[in-house]
Amino acid sequence: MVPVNYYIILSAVLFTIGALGVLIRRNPLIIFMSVELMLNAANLAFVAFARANGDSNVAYSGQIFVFFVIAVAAAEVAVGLALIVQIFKSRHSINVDEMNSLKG
Amino acid sequence: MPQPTDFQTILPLTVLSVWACVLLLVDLFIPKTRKSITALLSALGLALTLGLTLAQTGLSLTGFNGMVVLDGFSIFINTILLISGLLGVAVAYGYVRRMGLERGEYYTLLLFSVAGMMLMAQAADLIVVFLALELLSIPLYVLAAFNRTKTDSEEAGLKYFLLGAFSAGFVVYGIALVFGATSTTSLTGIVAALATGAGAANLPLLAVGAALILVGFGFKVAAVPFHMWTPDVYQGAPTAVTAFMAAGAKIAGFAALLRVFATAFSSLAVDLTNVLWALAALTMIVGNVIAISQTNIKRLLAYSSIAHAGYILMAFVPYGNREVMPVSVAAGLFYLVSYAVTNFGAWGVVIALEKAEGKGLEVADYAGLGRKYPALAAAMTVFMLSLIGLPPTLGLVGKIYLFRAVIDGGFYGLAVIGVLTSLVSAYYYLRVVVTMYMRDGEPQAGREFWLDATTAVTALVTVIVSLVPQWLFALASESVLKLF
Amino acid sequence: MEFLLQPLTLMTFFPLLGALVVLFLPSAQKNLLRWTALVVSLITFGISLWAFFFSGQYAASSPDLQLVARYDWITVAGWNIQYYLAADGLSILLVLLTTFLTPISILSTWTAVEERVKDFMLFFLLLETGMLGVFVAQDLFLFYIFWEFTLVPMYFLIGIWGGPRRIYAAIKFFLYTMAGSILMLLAILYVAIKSGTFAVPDLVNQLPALYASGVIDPRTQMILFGAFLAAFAIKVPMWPLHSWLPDAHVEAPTAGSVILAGVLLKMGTYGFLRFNIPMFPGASLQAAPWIALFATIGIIYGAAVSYAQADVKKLVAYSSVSHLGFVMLGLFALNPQGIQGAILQMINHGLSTGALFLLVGMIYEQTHTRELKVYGGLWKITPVFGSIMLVVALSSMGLPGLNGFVGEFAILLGAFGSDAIGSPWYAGVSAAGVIMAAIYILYMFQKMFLGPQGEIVDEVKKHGHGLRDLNWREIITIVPILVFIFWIGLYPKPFFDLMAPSVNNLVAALQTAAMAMP
Amino acid sequence: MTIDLILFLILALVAVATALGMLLSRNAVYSALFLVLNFATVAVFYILLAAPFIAMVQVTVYAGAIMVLFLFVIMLLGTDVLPPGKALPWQRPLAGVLAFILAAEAVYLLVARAAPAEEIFRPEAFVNTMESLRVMGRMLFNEYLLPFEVTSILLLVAMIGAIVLTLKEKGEQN
Amino acid sequence: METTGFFFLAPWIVFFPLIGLLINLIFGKRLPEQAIGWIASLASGAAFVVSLLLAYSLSAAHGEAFRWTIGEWMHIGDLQLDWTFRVDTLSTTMMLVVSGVGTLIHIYAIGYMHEDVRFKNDPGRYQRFFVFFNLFIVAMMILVGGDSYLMLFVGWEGVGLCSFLLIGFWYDMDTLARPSWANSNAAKKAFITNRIGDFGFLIAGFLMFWYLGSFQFDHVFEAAQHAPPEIIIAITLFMLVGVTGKSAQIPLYVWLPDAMAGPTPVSALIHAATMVTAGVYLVARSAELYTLVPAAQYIVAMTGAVTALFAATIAVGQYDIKKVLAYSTISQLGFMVAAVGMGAFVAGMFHLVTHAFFKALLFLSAGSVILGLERGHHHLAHGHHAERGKKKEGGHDEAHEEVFDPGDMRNMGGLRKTMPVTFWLYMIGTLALAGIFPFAGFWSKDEILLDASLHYPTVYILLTIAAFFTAFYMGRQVWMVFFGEARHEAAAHAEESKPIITAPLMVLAALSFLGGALNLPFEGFHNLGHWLEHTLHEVEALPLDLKVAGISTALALVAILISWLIYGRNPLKKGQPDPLKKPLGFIFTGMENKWFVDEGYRAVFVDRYVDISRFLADVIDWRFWHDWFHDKVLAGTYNWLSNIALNKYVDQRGIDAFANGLGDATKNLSAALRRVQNGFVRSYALSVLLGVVLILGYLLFK
Repeated sequence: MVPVNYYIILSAVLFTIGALGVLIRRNPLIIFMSVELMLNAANLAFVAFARANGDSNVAYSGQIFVFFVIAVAAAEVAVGLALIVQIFKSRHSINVDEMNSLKG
Repeated sequence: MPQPTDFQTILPLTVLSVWACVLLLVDLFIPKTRKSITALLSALGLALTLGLTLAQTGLSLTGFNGMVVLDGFSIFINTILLISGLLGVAVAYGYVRRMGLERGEYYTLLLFSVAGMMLMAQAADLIVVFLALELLSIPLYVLAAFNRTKTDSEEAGLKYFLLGAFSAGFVVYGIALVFGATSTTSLTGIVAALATGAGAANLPLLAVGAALILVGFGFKVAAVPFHMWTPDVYQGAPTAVTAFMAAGAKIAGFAALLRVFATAFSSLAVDLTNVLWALAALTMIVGNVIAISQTNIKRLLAYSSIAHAGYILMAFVPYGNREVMPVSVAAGLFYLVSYAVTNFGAWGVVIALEKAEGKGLEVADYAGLGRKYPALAAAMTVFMLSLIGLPPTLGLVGKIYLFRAVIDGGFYGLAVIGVLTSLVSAYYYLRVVVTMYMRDGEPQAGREFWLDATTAVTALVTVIVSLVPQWLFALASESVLKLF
Repeated sequence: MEFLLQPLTLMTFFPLLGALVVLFLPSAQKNLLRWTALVVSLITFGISLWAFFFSGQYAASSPDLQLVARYDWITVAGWNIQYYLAADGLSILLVLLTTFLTPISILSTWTAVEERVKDFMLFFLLLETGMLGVFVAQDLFLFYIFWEFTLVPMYFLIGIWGGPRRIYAAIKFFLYTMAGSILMLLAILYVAIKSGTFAVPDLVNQLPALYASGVIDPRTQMILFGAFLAAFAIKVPMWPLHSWLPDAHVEAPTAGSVILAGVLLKMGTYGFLRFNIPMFPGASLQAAPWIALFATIGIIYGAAVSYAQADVKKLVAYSSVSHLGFVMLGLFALNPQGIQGAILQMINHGLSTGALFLLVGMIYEQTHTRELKVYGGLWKITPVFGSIMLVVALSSMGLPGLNGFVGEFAILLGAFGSDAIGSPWYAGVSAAGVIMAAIYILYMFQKMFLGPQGEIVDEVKKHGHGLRDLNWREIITIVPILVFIFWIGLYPKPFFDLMAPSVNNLVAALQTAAMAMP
Repeated sequence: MTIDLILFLILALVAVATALGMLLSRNAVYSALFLVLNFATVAVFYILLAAPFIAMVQVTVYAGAIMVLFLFVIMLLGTDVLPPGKALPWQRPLAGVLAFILAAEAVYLLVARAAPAEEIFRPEAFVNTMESLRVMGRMLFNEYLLPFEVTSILLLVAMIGAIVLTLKEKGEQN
Repeated sequence: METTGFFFLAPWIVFFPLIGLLINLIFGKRLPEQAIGWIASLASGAAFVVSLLLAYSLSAAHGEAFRWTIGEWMHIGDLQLDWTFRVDTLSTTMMLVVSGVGTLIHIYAIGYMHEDVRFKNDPGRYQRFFVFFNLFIVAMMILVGGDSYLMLFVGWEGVGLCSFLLIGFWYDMDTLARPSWANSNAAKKAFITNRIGDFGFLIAGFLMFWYLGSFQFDHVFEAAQHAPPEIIIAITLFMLVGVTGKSAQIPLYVWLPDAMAGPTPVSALIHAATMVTAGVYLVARSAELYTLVPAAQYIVAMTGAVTALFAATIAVGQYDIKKVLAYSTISQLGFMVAAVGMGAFVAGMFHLVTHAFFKALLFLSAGSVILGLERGHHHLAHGHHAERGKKKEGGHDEAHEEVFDPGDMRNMGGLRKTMPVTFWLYMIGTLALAGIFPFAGFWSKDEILLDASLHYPTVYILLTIAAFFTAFYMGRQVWMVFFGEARHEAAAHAEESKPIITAPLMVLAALSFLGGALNLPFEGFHNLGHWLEHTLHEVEALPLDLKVAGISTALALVAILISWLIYGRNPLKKGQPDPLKKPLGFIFTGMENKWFVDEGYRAVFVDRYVDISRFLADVIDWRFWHDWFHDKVLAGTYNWLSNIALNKYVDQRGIDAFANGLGDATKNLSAALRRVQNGFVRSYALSVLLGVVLILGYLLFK
């Protein structure tokens, strides 16, 4: 019997790693992956919480939420990748550190 | 199965979305040179929706098993949103052509974004809130990057997107925690859970979850320290988009913030009030202070919009206090409206002066405006005064309402910060006026009917409504009272 | 319609109407614009005279607020903001001063302002509306709006038509005044929340109850008093908050200086009279010695500093610091002599200093310099100018028989025996300010008009015909002021009669408050 | 120390390891692959948590579609390795510290402050049966009809966006 | 009250001169000189007639004081002030003196100014002179005619103004008609010094109002009876400050000698006969207050006595004919003040009147002398031409000829022959002043000495010595001016003045001779005493005391003798230093230089005040408060929040102020603040995370 907390803690750790990735990587693709990791961690937490509760409806609603999150993630990916590709086309680099013409 | 009332609840929303989809198809058959037709059609759609929304006045429904609600509040917000949408189209109308971005999708995306905002205002379930958030954001990401020939625009798009996604991650995790604490995501459900004490054990969990959701909203309304995307995006994005974004996203963000916190998390007030306090204070200070150093008008207005987010946040600080709450939130809404109007006007002037190659965006480029285009300069002066909060403008009335609410709630410190920062703000707004009237120069303004109309109307509204603000405030407060 | 016909409404908003007319006149027609503005301001003056003396609706003998125009304006969610105009003995003279000085100032710009005449007149008329509003508004909210509103036109007047450092001066003026008023806003709101009304008379009636019941404890009262003080003290300006004044005065165009010195500064002192003292009597009584102290310092300091100025306008500007020190001293003597003297002194300062700025402006128009050292011996060349200047200067240094003396004497007399101030020393020291006034005024007069001929005379000769004496327009501009200088000096009765009832009322109220205090 | 627990710990270890791998590997391709692994592990957790449908979606949509898309783009742009950048020297340490604090806070929250129901009891009812799928399907089209529709619009919008951003218009060169 | 008599005319003592003033002011430009002069004189003469009528009606009313209100002035609370004229024996006496002597001097001035303006080459100012002159009469009449201390104060300051205007009449030159600030400085000095006195007067007034409840004479005196004495002392002493200012007593006398910069008629009327006696009048008027407090009286008396002696010593060392008279005036005023201080009000007033006669006579004669020399000098000037041109420049051309000072006694000598009339008139004045029997001065001075000898021995001794000096310096002056032979061609060619000038002098001479008859120290001859008794009660009429009279007369004669030995027997040669210089040495240097009091005042007060105000203005107010605190600290704070770019929106000077405000530290801060918004998306994310961490931290560990 694994306590739910363990799952939540795990998800928290994953979430943190994802956040860290956003902060320290310079490749927008990897930053983006890190975001996906964060969402993923959230999903894990959701399912765990859903499971923790006996009521099946609750359980299902949790899972459905996860479903939506994944859909949204997909949508984001579509836009995000398009954006990145476009940028690469125009400046032949996607290093976010080189995108700081707007500042101050 | 869903009932007709369910659809009635989101009738305007549905109409708008459908209209957008249809427009998407229609646009394919509109020749490239005649895109203004698309613009007019989209405006028509918005107008129609606005009509429907107003027609719904007085209704109070919930639909889709409490996923969405229709109440005075949402109607009030939706009205503002739709008007912002219309103004957004108006300012874009000539601009996109001048800048060579005239493409049908522009308007479609704008419509979808408005739809997302409206949904946000009506959402009564965290799932819907999240989806609405994305629905309004994704089009904005795209619109921000809409000027593909300009690297600035792309950069703005990417920054906005990455950070948006990042903050969305927090929102989702926050929702997860809330779900964990209360086993539900519907606002009413949360309240019920708290009432029964079922999830009482997990108040900390709930608090943290709420905080994370707050981060998401804070990001949307550009509250310090989640604001940093704002200046870059506002500067990089096409100005017409910025104008729309600055108004619409803020309104929607605050609407959701209000509904979620006032209804679901009011029991957390003890903890969150202080957080909000700090956010508001920080936002006012940082926004105004950094604005001083700006020489680019778009960045300047960006920081000013951050600062104003701070002022509006002030209204939410006492959200736990049932006596003060209605008035203070009403004040907040009032200020939101006054800000939206002023904001559109100011951006309208900026658009008028912006030239194709992105010139005319430095404050210095405004020199001599007072001589060359007195009307334009006068309008800009009105907006600046309103942003400072001086008579005879909406800004003053709004500020006074706000400060009264804050004092009423007993947050004197915050009030003092507010007034002092608005004193600081006077400095950089005045610089614009100084440049316009007291420096010589040869500014070039592109004039087109819809733009001028926007500027003129907003200026007039700013002045006239400030003399008879009562009805507006009445509307705001009624709409708030509907919340509880 | 009946709303618009109330005397005060009409008077206050008539200049605004004029501004609208000006707005639609062609900016090329400079004289047309000038005449329009002049006529509008004259009609406004007429309206004010009619309202107070001939409409039969104003009884000077009554201490109450009269010519009331009162309508609910914003009443929602516990708000009770009213459109509430009225006048009484405390404000009538200042209103008249405003309507009186505005045409004069406009007349003074006839040749001085040549560029952007339209904007100038526009702002000037707007300014008049703002000022009048400040003096007749009886609702704190309305008052605040007018108060802040006056900032904007003045800011433009300084910033566009001012001297070389105009922008610096304009921004400084703006920020300083706003800094004070914005704190006042908080206090206004607090008071309004606690008492549920913005109407000043109601507040004056209700607040004592709140003080008595401890809803507003003495400390809070003092803080509120302080917040209002911040706004008014900066405007007055009281030492040491005067730093914006020399800049504003030196850079402002003549008409601007006249209105600034003549009316805008009075808005501060009037604020004390209308709000601080009646609304916070307890705090006023406690603060009186301190304010008296600062006023005294201001009197001495201003007088000393202005003596060391090389720039005429600056000299006059600092003299204002000294004069308004007298006004403050009189106000917070909190006895009839002090307060009536103070009110009269407000008028006197408006006339004398206004006239001084007018005259300086007239000579500046010819010489384009304000450096004292280049002047000298002008009395020989411009006898009329010199003589008028002499009279004005004497009135400003308080020579008996001229207006300045009546005010200063009453003030010092009141302050000397004031229970609130509690010590004759303040008045005693301030009386020394009379000596110092003589020193700097005579210094100015000597350096400009006496002594051997200054180099400026030949300087002017070089460019075209030399210095000329005042022309008719200028004389017409200045003579009305002279009339009042003598009138008030010799027969101030009518003026005292106008203010006496209200002042006595106020003093009576203060006494009851003093009773109430532990 | 039960079997489940051991299993959980191992899987958790794998998940964290793969996550870190994604985070630390210099090559974007490796990162992507690590992430795929991570998603897979998480999918296993879903199964353990009696959410077979989600697990399935996770594998197909996430690990499958999305990550493949990522890999495509990486390959397409050939930006698998970025040159080492020297900007923001203080970013990494600062980020590390913050992340650590965040994790610490989370753990503290979950362990010390808020403890959800201790054990997961085993509801025999709906473990990995077709039933659960049916139920969820029904729910999706009743209670969750609106979100579902919204999602569809969302995807539509995303699609439009992608097109708008990338589609080269006639006469536009870059 | 019964309206018999001419009391209703009271206001006209002011209105007549006022009318004259207005006429001259408005139409003066178009009127011929003579007309202007005569209008002014008539105006003043009319005032004199009114004064006579008032005096007549007063005697008819047995000296019953009469008050005539013409209007309300200040009514605030208990403060009730009206424009009320008071006609009583004291005020009428003053009115008569003022308008009488005033009229004579007006007439004299008609001739004098006619020439003066031509020598100074600015005929345009003729009109201005008489306007001011009438204005002075107006003010002086208000002063003596007022029924309350405050109305008195109005006149008090008014005459101060006139003295300012008239001292500075030749405001663009110095006494030698060279372009300079000298005259205007003298005028300013006079006004400011007087203001210092007025300050005392004001304070006295405040005390009076708050402790005695009024300014009206009768009420004040009434209330004073039962008021705490220390208050009365305070009031009287503060009043004394005013007196020292107006009546040129120590320590505020310094303005009077400089006041000689004004035209001679001015010196005669304002700075000898009338205005400077206002202080004496004030004390006499306040008799009832002073008599209540002997201590104060003593101080007043001593002030007067010391001044009398001190000024007399200085007079000995002067060379300018008018300066001598000026110090003599101060000295004589000392006598009067001492008298009224001792409570010998009648004696004081008596001396005031006689002094008005003979001192006016002396000054006017001196003026005639000066004119004489001017004329002489003028002739020479025509000898060597270009003089006119020089005059145009204000007679300023050393290259051509040393500047000629017509007032310097060292340029005179032997005028007895060239200006006989003036000489005789001057002699009469001198004898009167020296107090030689039976001239007016003898009687009045004697009465003062008598009172002093009875009550205040110290005062008596001081005054007697002063009397001795008086005789001496007058003797010295006469010998130097009229005897010996001319020490300058101008003196040799001096011409007698016209009748228009000499005629008034003769009248004054007659008065100086007979003036004593006003109040002879014999039973039944105390006319003035009885007259004034109606107003100042308990007047003691003393009989002649031969001892006192003898001593003083003897001393006077001795003094004149000594002066003859020194100056008369072997007259001064051209360029020869004063014979007293050798024997007296540094003492005489002191006398010559007025005991360096002016220098002392300048060093101690004037310069300090200038320094202080400069310091306050430049250092404190501008550099510290304006530039440093406001521009650098306040504005600078704005700047480290913003950056330098901002400054292009602030004007140039602003930039400096602002930029300097940015120390290096603040510059770095500014930079740091900007670096935060660095455009790196990752650091933006960082700030988001930071926010999250902080909020969570607060929620968890609060």
